[in-house]
Amino acid sequence: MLAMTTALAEFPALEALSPQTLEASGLSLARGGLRLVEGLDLALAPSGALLLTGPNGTGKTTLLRALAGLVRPDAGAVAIGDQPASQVAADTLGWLGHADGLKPNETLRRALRFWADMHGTPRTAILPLMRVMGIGALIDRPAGQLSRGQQRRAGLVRVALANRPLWLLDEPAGPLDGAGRDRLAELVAWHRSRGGSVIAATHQTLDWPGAAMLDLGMYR
Amino acid sequence: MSEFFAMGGYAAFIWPAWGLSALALAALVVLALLERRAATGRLRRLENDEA
Amino acid sequence: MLSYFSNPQRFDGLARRVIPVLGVLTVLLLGIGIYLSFFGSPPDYQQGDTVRIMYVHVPAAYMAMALYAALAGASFVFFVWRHALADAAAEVIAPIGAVFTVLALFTGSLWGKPMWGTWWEWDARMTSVLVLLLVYLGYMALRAALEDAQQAARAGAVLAMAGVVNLVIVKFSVDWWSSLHQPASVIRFDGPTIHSSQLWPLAIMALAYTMLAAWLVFYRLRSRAVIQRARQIERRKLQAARAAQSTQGSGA
Amino acid sequence: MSRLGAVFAREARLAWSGGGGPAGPAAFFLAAITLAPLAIGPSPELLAAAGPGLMGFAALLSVLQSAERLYGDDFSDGTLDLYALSPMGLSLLCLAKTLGQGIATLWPLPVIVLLGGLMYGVPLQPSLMLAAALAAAIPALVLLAGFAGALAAGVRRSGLLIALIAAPMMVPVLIFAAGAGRAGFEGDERALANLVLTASVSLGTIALVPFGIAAAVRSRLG
Repeated sequence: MLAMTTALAEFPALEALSPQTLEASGLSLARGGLRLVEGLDLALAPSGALLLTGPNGTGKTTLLRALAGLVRPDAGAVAIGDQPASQVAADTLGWLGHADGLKPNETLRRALRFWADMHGTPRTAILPLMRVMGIGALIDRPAGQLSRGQQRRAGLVRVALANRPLWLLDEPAGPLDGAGRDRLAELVAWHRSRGGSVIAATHQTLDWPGAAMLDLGMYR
Repeated sequence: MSEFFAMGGYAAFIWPAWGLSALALAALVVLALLERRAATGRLRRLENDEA
Repeated sequence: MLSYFSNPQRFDGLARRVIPVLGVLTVLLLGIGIYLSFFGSPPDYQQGDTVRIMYVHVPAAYMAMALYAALAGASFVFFVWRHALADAAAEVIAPIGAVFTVLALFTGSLWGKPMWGTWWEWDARMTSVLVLLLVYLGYMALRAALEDAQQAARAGAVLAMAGVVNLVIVKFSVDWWSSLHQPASVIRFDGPTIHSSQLWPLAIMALAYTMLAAWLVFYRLRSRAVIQRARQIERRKLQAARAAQSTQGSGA
Repeated sequence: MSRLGAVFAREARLAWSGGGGPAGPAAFFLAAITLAPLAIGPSPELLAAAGPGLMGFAALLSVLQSAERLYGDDFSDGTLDLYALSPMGLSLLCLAKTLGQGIATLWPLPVIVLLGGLMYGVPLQPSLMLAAALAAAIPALVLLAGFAGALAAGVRRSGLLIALIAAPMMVPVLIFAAGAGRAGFEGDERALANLVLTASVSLGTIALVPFGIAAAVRSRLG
């Protein structure tokens, strides 16, 4: 089962999260005129986890982007707490898209410092989180010189640095190796232990304890 | 009749101006009609395949 | 009212009745306009017969601007209320507006040659119409460059609305610019004063152009509705084929 | 306020280290100034009269030349998603970002204009006026290039599309900035008026265009 390679104590002490519920009702999404999802309801309580599965092109990414307020759904609404998602997204969401949002010629130190400052998280939390994801030694390496897996781990560190209760992760484990997936599981466990919740679109099986599953193939 | 076409000596400007306008407006109409015919043809072909 | 016509079937019903009416009006008004332009009004005491070019130039320039205003209005409606019909209208209007702009430029040049002696006079109005043409081309190029129809619609709407603000500032700056080479104090000669007998052909032709533009827009909107239906069938066939292929795959 | 500064500094640093910083636009501007007389002809009076306007136009082209990098990379590497979801308002963020990159890459242009003034035989006073007008115009030029860049982000070879979209919008600031230089050269007392108009257009774009850029970004992220 999950080997707790790093004790929980390794995680930095961040400001407490304000847990949020996420609720989508009667959601219908289309892309390029193609109906993807019709009448979808979804709810996520604090400390909850939800895995979105289904073959390619069934709308996992579009659904995540609609939950984040980046895409306006054709019908239905997304609410975080009791407010529309698009209004409170900045204060409640940690986002990891397909791309990691790293600049090739910018070192991880500078990039993560920038994002820590933007979210008001102390810079002292950067290195511990990088060690949790096993990339502590790469802090002064420009992102362009990292492997896809290492960039993905850096992206996950950025999400953790944002210190927001609701994580939306698009294929978080995509380029990760076995060790990477274990560290991702630990990060998510730590996040959920603080009252945070997570929704992840994924192809691989992620054995996150107690995670609900939602197969989008059924919602066509 | 011919002095009408002379247009007070400005025939070389007036008739091209009107001719060009007629040509442009006619082209707009014809292109719209062609666009419509192509669209309906395409739809009819698809509906026949569907049936 | 707006949401009433956003439903495709209702719009089709409206368009089907409006198009023939507009067609008849266009033909009628053009007939009267042409008659008045050549037989119903005297040559101008200053320009002689070249004033007859004004009867095609001014309506074209007016339509070029009116259609851009319509394009920007439709874009605003789409941007705020997300009506697919408003986006379709904006997309359909653009090329028509561009053709009227080019027509205005050519007829303007043909009118300018006898009056000012040059094929192109960099005066404030003509220069603004030229910039308007660039705005039309920019809008159409942006929509063509974006494959995703949804993004093309939204980005196009943002550009069209920005274009309105820009054209107002351009008009001022071009007026300022064209007055630079003359001392500002001289009152610019502002083209022929319109004699009442010249007003009728001009007004009738402008109305005829407006009816024609409306006919073109409604007619092309109906064609687009047909194209949308065809695309839906094609997409359904594509989806069915992909589903059949994946069940076959998993079944084996 | 620190977030505004953080974005400005990051984007300025990225422009400096990533895209070669000011080298691109400066080299393009120098090339344009060098080639133009070869096309116009060597006669001193013509060059001096055409100099200010020509340099204003070359500066506009230099801004357009580097416009693709303003939002193109951020669109493809996922940064725009993060900026749209950041706790800072997107339009304020786009203002800081665009000005950050713009100033980091375009600051040499007014300096080169002084050099160009000498080459074209434009006296020092009008050259200074043109340099001032160009410096006043840069915020407007780069914000409008940013707006066009955000609309065309992610399009292959979007440089041409950005130029076509931005050109009509740059007409007013080009007229006033080049007008200041030209009026300065002709000793026309409206040189200062042109300079003030250039500055006012820039202030207007700083106030309005960021909202356009934010709307453009959101339209492309959806």
